[in-house]
Amino acid sequence: MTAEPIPQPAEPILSVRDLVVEFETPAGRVRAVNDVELDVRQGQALGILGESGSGKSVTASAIMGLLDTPPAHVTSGEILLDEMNLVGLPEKQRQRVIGSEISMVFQDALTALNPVHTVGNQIGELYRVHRGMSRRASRLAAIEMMDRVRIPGAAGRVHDYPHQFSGGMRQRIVIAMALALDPKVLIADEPTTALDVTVQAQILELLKEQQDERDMGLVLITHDISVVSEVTDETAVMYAGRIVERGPTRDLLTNPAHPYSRGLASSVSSEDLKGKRLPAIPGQPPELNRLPAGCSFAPRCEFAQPECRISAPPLEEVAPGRRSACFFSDRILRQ
Amino acid sequence: MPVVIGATFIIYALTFAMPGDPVAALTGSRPLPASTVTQIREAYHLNDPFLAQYGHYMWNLVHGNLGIDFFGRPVSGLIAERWPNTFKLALTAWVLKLIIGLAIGVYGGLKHNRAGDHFALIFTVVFLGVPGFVIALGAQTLFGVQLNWVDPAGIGAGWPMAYILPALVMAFEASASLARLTRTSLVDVLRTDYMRTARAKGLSPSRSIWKHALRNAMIPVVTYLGLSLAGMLGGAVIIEAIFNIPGIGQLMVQAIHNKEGTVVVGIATLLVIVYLVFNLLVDLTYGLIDPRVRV
Amino acid sequence: MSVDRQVLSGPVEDIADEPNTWHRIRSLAQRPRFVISGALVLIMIVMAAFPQLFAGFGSDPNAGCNILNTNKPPSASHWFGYDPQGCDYYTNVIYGARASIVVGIVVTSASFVVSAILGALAGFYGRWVDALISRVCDIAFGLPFILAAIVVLQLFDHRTIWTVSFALALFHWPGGVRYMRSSVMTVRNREYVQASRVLGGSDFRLIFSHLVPNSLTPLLVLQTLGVGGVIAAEAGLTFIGVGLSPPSVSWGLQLAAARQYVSESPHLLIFPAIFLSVTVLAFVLFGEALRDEFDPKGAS
Amino acid sequence: MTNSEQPAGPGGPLLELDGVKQHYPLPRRMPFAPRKSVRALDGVDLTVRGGETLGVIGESGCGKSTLARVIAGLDRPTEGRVLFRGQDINALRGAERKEMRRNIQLIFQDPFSALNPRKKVGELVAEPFRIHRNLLPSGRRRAKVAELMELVGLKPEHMNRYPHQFSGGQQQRIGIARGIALNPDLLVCDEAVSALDVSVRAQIVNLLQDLQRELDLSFVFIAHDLQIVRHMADRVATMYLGRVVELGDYSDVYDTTGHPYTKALLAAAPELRGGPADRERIILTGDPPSPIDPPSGCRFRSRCWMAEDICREREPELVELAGAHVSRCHFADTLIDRPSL
Amino acid sequence: AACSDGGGQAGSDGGDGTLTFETTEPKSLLPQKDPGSQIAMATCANLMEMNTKTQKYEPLAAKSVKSTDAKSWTIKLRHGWTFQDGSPVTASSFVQAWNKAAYGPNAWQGNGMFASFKGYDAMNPPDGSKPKVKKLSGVQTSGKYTITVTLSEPNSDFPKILSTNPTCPLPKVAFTDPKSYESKPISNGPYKVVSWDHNQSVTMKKWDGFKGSAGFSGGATTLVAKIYTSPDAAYTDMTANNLDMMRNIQPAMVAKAKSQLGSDALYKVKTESKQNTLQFPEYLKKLRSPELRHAIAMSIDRKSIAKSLLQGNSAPSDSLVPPSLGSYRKGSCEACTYNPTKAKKLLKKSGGFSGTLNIDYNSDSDKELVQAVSKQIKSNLGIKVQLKPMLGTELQSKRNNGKLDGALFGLWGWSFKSPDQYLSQYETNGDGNAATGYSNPAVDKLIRSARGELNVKKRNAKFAKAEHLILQDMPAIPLFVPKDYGLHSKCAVMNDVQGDLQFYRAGYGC
Ligand SMILES: Nc1ncnc2c1ncn2[C@@H]1O[C@H](COP(=O)(O)OP(=O)(O)OP(=O)(O)O)[C@@H](O)[C@H]1O
Ligand SMILES: Nc1ncnc2c1ncn2[C@@H]1O[C@H](COP(=O)(O)OP(=O)(O)OP(=O)(O)O)[C@@H](O)[C@H]1O
Ligand SMILES: [Mg+2]
Ligand SMILES: [Mg+2]
Ligand code: NI
Repeated sequence: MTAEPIPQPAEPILSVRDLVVEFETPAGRVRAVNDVELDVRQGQALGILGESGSGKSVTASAIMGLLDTPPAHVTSGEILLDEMNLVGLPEKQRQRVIGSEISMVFQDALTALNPVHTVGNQIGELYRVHRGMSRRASRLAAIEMMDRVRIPGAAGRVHDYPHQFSGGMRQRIVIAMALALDPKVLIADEPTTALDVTVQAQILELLKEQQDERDMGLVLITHDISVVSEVTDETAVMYAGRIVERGPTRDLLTNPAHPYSRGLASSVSSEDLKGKRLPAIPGQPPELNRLPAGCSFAPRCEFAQPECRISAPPLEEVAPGRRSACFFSDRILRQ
Repeated sequence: MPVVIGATFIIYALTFAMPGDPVAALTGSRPLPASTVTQIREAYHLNDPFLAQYGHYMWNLVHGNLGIDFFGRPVSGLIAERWPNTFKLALTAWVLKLIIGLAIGVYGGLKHNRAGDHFALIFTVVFLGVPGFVIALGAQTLFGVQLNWVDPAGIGAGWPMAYILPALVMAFEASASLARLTRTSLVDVLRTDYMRTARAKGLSPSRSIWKHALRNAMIPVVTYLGLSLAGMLGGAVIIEAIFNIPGIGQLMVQAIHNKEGTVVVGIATLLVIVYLVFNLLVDLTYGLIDPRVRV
Repeated sequence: MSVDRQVLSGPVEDIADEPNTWHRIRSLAQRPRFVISGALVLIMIVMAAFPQLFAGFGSDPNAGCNILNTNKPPSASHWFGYDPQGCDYYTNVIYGARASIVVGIVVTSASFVVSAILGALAGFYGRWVDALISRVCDIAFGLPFILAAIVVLQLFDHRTIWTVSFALALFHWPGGVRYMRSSVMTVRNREYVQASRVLGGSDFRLIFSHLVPNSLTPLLVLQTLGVGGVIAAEAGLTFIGVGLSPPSVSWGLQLAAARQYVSESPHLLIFPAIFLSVTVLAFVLFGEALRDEFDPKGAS
Repeated sequence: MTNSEQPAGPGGPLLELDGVKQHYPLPRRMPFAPRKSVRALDGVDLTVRGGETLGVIGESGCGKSTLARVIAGLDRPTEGRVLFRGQDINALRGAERKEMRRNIQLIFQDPFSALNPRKKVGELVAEPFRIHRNLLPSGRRRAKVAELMELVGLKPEHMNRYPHQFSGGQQQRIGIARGIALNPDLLVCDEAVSALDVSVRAQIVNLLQDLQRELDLSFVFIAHDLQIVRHMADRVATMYLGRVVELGDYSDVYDTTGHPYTKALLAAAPELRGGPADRERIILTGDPPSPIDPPSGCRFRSRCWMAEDICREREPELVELAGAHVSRCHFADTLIDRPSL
Repeated sequence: AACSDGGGQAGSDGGDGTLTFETTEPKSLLPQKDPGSQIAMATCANLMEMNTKTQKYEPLAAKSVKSTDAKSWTIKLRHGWTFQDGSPVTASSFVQAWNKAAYGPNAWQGNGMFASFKGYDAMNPPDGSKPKVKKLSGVQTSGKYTITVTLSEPNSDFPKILSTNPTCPLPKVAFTDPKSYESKPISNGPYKVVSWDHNQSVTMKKWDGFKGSAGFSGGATTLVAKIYTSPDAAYTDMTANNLDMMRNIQPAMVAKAKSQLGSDALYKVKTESKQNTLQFPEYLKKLRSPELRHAIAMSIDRKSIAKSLLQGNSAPSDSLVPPSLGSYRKGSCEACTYNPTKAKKLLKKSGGFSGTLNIDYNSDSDKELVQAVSKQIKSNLGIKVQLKPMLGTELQSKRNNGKLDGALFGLWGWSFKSPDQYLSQYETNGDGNAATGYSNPAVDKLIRSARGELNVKKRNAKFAKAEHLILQDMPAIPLFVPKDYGLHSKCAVMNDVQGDLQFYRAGYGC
């Protein structure tokens, strides 16, 4: 579906600039998100790819303003939603935006729903709080929303509790909640990781379909390359709190410009590799409180040169629409 | 049922094993005349072997007869006279404790690891650490004698005035554990994903706490609450003494002092049953607030 | 067994420093709760073990008394004043720590062990073992504590801190069993327990090597919260006349005796009450700190 | 090699499952109500040959983990037998049972939760030798632990650390070290790599393959990730609602799929499609039926797009398609004939 | 000020003549069943009573109580007295009540008061068998208003016995409908029971039909016995102006009351009627040596304890009877003077003491005092002393069954003022003898003859002689004579009758 080159719409609805998030820990301050920049455009899906701990969820939470301060601090950067800077927005105003203009789907649907309230109540709450609807009206709206995410017999199930639904159904309900108020941007943080293949396919289908239907921006966070390639138009790869590469999904996955993206893309097994060793990125991701100086990927990088250990390469344009943070992007692209 | 039988059996055995001779305690300085002793021992089956005594007691019990004390007063009457007092006291204390403990616990949980939390901790621990009678006497002197807001002793004023002070003291003493439990539970709940969801829905903090956090936080607390009411019903001896509330606790202590087996076992059986009933209520409440355990 | 190094798919990065002593001390310092409460508990324990270190007026709280000094208020030379027997109250309060703290610790640890074991058995085996243990607990819950204590205490000729501890411990454990049982039931199905079983580990091993250590924390917190209650229960026994008796000294005895002098000689009440409260506070804080400490993740 | 037993001949059956059923009774809803049970496994026949890797796929709740537990002897099947080298593992007692334990090991999905968080890694890796005391003099234990840790790519110096101080991949290595410590013949990997990051997953997969080669291990490899299963497995079994519905060489199952369910699974996995247009998407509708009351006849019929009346009436047998490739579908032949549906 | 604003309904309000006093929940309102009951005292007019004004025993319901040999007594009743329901008080009202109380199997608490009556043994066979007779053979009526009583042995205290609760009369209804009678008794005394609110209060009203003189009654028109489970609670109520009278208050409370309520609120009982002793059971061989007992007696610094711990609210005792009794002779207990050096010497002479001296006592009694005494013994004699507090039941059964394991710390008081009430403890099988089991034929003889002596002087001399003999063996060490205090509000004017503080006798002063 992303085969055609995308005509670039001028203005992104959500754009993140130079976002830095730090955590207070017993071992000192750690920088979990470092100078992150992202753009989400209307009707487009942005994938964020990266290993566990690379800062994907923190970025998402920072956008939604869900980080607990302390220990988290957004030390710099701006998050522009339709020109409105969410960083430093007064609490009341933020509450108005969160959940309606921009909303989020979490990884674990089992725990993301409150076990003691009916699902209808939980969806309807949004209408009551943000739209001031009556109990009755909000229930009807909830039923409609459940219908939209294709929960069979929605009217009969509004009064059920989350534990009465299967995992896939719960994820649908979470999605229904996120879509209830027609947000401009939907952030989905690993929405399918906890689900098995068949259900995963259903959910991805649903997300994609809803995105198209509503023409909203979608941020899809995952560490699953195939999911990214399936759903998204653009991809950002994160490593140790930084965006190391950005670009149109197709290009980025077929011809990565950063050694890390390259490692990721090639470590996926394919039929040809049967019986052979998989190409793996050696080593372990670094811990945030002891990031190596310079490029944080350098210790695992086959291209690393002494200079990589001295200064961190900036995220620069390496090809039209492609940005990468590596001194050797050109060389890698050419290979 | 097995619990009731087991408990009465053990209690009966314990009373049987208690030091002293109940008949000897009936008199003052002069031993009772031998014939009197014989008479009493026969009337109360005190000469029978233990199992026979117990069997006799249980036989009467299933026939609704709790026996009589050494002064010929029916035990059921003694208990019936005092039970309402104890019940009023314990229930009032329990409700107050609920309010105080939950308030402090919720406050501490919300201010987790910040100054407010520490303050709540110290507040509760002071009540845990200072002996109950000190607080009771202090409150009695201050509110009963100095300020004269309530009668310092006795239940002449009836509910609620006569019960409010002792109940408050009991409540404060007992609220510490509740507060700690609530706090821990709330801290756990606040960390859950669905609380994050609530915030992601753009709910105000107060709404997300009232609507989403509290009910979940109460789930582990309910068990404790139910059992603590059962405990309060049996465990207010010192408070009853200080505030001169004629209740079960006092009766029990007196009966133990006089080694009046029938009274002791009667009360204890009642308490065991109460305990079981509350256990049941807890289970029901559990189902009420946690849909996951509903059948 | 010989396998080439090539099995390794890459070098393994060093991930964390060895937790050396210095590191530990430094991380301790970052937890003032632990340090303060730990220090307090330690002081209390030392006080219980070696009261003569603290008591300035002789090594016997009953010596050097003068009946003519009854209840004299605190003064420069006798900070805490005198007790009704005309003994230095400071010495008495210090010595009182022994009985109270021994009772507190012995009862708590005894019931800790019992409830840990019973709770673990009930939680692990379930079915009739669970039913049996739970019913026994229910019965023990329903028993009037005073009655039971009286009966148990009369088994002994002399009432010492040990017999009092024994009697209290006998009826203190059932509460813990419940906690332990439910936390064992959650841990029972954890994979590391299964993992050990796959290796052929015996039930004994599963319970004591894996289940118990991982489910103790809630019990630990409960029990440290209960230390104060136990110390108070000792006082309560004294109050109804079946606890310790003089010349033993304990905070419980002191508080019970102080009751009738509250308005005349408040110092009799204040000092043991302060000590008792501080001890309870220390134990509660210590329990919470211990929980953090025992949580292997807490350190990172 | 410390293995005292005769290694099984290549290709000979190491493990056999013979009509294994595992039913978990449910608590009664009402007193005296009929007792229901979850039919987690409902008649499974499988064999694992020495040195081979059997892949098991299927959606959540189909009984994969139960299968792993039954094989590892954690659960005693309600019916049927699990034969290890011809011996029913649940009939063994005492020393023999212990010996069986030694030979079948299980590696869990979540590496962290499979490690006791309160034990140091050294202790954890040494635990097998504590349980099987006679295998190794206690003096040699430390050296052996160091050797094992090196074998799986960990530094022996890290023995004194706690599991949480390792990354997920490293934790899984610890689990593997424990699993191979006793030199087993069969390693059951229940989603052993599912929780790991892509880059680390490749490392662990490589490690497992290396170990298999070096130590002559057989694997039962359970995974969601169809791509990894294809990479690892010699043969693949598809499970649905407690039953094996298709079994065959990996290439047969993946390429000439003989069961609509397998087909749907493969179609749902984006990674196998290579590109959006490569394979048709079959999105299965609805949830799998409850294993408490499975549908009559063919269990898959409620979600099958090919279902006909016969599916309701009669449960299909495992029919041989080609060689060892079997499928439990009335229309298996038609499916094979039209590889792309 | 109790006159200002009373608290609850039972409070003491100015002008209406209501007085409240402290009591525990009565086991029974029958005087025979609860001999110490203040409520029974208020409602019953006995044959003899102490007159508040004269402080002498005077006939009340009786016209006269006479004997020539102290053995057979003739009691003449006043005519025209009635019970509160109007039924007449006759000889049989008394005799029937006595027979019922003296009949062992009824197990009435007042049973012991009839022990000196002829025929008591037949109604209470010592072997424990069921008695065959239901009547005291020594009690006869002649006509409606005359009772003759024959005692088994002469006893000049007999008229005093007639002032105690167990000898109260009972009306017919008490026998025909005992159950309802017990909850609302009808008697012949100055007050009548109006209501009994269980565990809270018993309300009594002044009875107009009472025919006794002012010296036999009090000033309150309404008397309310408020029920407390502990004296502390009563005290608190006192400080809150909700209670008018308390008695038998503990030494520590005396000090407290002085500062909190002012010394005006304290009423000091004029006659000391109680005594603390340390008693030695004769069956304990270890403690048998008189020298040892003397040594112990000497080792106790009674003066200091009395002054400091007891704050002067007790006096050191130097006799086996309190000083208020006629037989008292100052310093009759020579070993009761504090002399640690001599005590040590005596101890040595007695062969020393190894092992532990146990002191058994009721855990409800004054712990601090026992502890102080034990400390004195311990530090001045250098022997091990172990305190053994026990519950009442345990202590009493041990005492009555001869199972004590050490010295017994006890408090003794009289039922009526007579040396006999104290010295009978040392008479074989006498009242209170169970504690020590002390038995000395010479003493028995002296006491018996003193009892039969009608001449007061001679009688006292005989008792004194007996005391002298007893003290040589020292079965009990005199310790203290506590001063008895009552507490009262401004409205209550307390007075005691020869050491007995009876609430119903209080005057109303508002
Ligand atoms: N409350 C916190 N305190 C300290 N560090 C934190 C906190 N929350 C997150 N971090 C750190 O921030 C880093 C980024 O975490 P994040 O959850 O964003 O990772 P992720 O990319 O979403 O990983 P995953 O794929 O596992 O979800 C991690 O190293 C984590 O340790
Ligand atoms: N101890 C048990 N008691 C009752 N039911 C059980 C038990 N263990 C498993 N089940 C049920 O058996 C069925 C199969 O479970 P199993 O864990 O084997 O599935 P799975 O294929 O491993 O799923 P997943 O992919 O989610 O791990 C499920 O419906 C599960 O709920
Ligand atoms: Mg994440
Ligand atoms: Mg599984
Ligand atoms: Ni007045």
